[in-house]
Amino acid sequence: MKNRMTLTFDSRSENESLARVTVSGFMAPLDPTMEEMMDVKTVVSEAVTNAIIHGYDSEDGKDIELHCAYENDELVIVISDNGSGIEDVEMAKEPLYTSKPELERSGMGFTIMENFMDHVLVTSSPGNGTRVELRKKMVAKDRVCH
Amino acid sequence: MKNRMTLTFDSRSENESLARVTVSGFMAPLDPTMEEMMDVKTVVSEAVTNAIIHGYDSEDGKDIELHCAYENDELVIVISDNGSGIEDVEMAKEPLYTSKPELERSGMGFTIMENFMDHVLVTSSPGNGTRVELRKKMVAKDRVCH
Amino acid sequence: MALATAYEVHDNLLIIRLEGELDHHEADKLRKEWQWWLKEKRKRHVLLELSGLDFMDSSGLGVVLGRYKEIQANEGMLMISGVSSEVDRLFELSGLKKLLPFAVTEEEALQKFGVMI
Amino acid sequence: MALATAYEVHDNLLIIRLEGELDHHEADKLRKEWQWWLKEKRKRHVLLELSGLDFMDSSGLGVVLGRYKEIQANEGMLMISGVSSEVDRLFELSGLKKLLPFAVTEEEALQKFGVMI
Ligand SMILES: Nc1ncnc2c1ncn2[C@@H]1O[C@H](COP(=O)(O)OP(=O)(O)O)[C@@H](O)[C@H]1O
Ligand SMILES: Nc1ncnc2c1ncn2[C@@H]1O[C@H](COP(=O)(O)OP(=O)(O)O)[C@@H](O)[C@H]1O
Repeated sequence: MKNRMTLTFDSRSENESLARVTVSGFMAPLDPTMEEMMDVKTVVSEAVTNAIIHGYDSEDGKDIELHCAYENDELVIVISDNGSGIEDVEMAKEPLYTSKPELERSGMGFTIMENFMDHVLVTSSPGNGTRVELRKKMVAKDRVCH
Repeated sequence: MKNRMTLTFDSRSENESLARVTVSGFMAPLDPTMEEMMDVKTVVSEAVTNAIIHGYDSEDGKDIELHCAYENDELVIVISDNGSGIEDVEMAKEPLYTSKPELERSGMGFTIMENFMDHVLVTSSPGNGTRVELRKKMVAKDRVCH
Repeated sequence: MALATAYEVHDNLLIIRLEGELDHHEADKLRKEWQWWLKEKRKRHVLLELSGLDFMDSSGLGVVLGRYKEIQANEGMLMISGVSSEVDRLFELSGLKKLLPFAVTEEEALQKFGVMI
Repeated sequence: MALATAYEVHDNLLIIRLEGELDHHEADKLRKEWQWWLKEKRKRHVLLELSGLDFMDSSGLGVVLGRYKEIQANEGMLMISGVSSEVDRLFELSGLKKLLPFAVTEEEALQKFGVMI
């Protein structure tokens, strides 16, 4: 089992649900559990929302890329933007840290990604955009007990 | 109302439903009628299936692109492949014409596209792949009677 | 959403119920199963019950047309019931509407079969 | 799928029922409506009923936390009911689980409110 796709879309908040729907459709052949499906939808929603709000400062007309691939039971998702980038990735990842409290951001995006996925790799620097790589091994239903 | 997206995916039949799900998610903000939604899903399914079966001769690992955009009430969809291309587009469009009767193709793909959409533009030549552009004006629900 | 298929037999009649989406990806499996029932199980007549079908495209037309020919060749009858308005448009466009008998519900179809076969 | 919101009042208590998906795109509208009910309609206590919610992410946490602070400042109480296991994990992670009272069902929540306010 092997597949890949890339969705490029405009930095509009309508496209947060598009990204979720697309990733659900893409992972359907892996026959994920409800929880796996929700976990993945949630982290994709977090990373895409961050690209819109933080990367592009809520400006539309910019590109966001959602790349997904799986090989056997490992799902890899990469969300990238060409926006402002992050100066201090470690600080950004702190639970409850947000640079936009005025927008009622909870500062929980990265914490959720790290809790819901097996691996999170954030590559970012000011002016060079942000790339978030998320990996998760799907529990094959007929192999739960090995 | 304005939006755009491009989905690039592997030429595998699993991705026929991915393409349908993605286009449904993309057009949702236009608040389409059930019939409009089904029409668009059907034509996307036809064009993507053609790219897989005819363009790439059912070989996987090749790229198919689904581009969608809307501005106000007009939806534009472009499905393209870099596959074998079509020698005689007029003949290909004939109802019931198929070059692969052995695969039980019905030869109705282009006929369905032309019936379900307002405009269909096919650009193709042997060796240069195929590009199918589909346009449809959505009936705004509150403007049905002008 | 994938395609779910259910097969039920009454004497010479095979009832096939489809649920979900019938596209090119799902068409192969359906063709193979359907052919197995026709050939191995020697069922002559078929009722294709589509009220649970949410999506179909021209790949579905191809499977139906292919089986129609096989059933015809074997002097059987293929009837279709439970067609949604969207799927109906496809049967209409393809000309299958004129080739095949249709019934609104499965009950109506079984009644018609009772009279015809 | 979008977010559907329904508001119902009982004296000092505002019941908000959410259905569908609560993300950043939908959060703005919810915040504005909710603030209108708190300020213009002077409702002090709020029950947020989430059994119809199919999806929520950290943007939802932000809206809830923001209103929690406003309600607290006004000496009111915010209770949440009908939380799915997925949404529960988000409340847990964010620490909101310790700040707020939760109820399994709306009935249970209303009973608790009856005792507490
Ligand atoms: N794509 C991005 N581009 C620029 N900055 C980002 C991006 N993603 C995250 N950040 C920074 O990391 C911080 C923490 O992100 P997160 O944990 O998701 O919380 P929140 O989105 O609620 O602020 C953000 O406040 C922002 O400063
Ligand atoms: N993307 C494509 N690449 C190459 N040939 C194509 C493509 N799309 C359509 N064709 C040609 O046009 C013919 C008619 O297409 P269509 O009306 O969809 O019927 P069918 O797919 O059932 O054959 C096909 O049989 C094929 O020869």
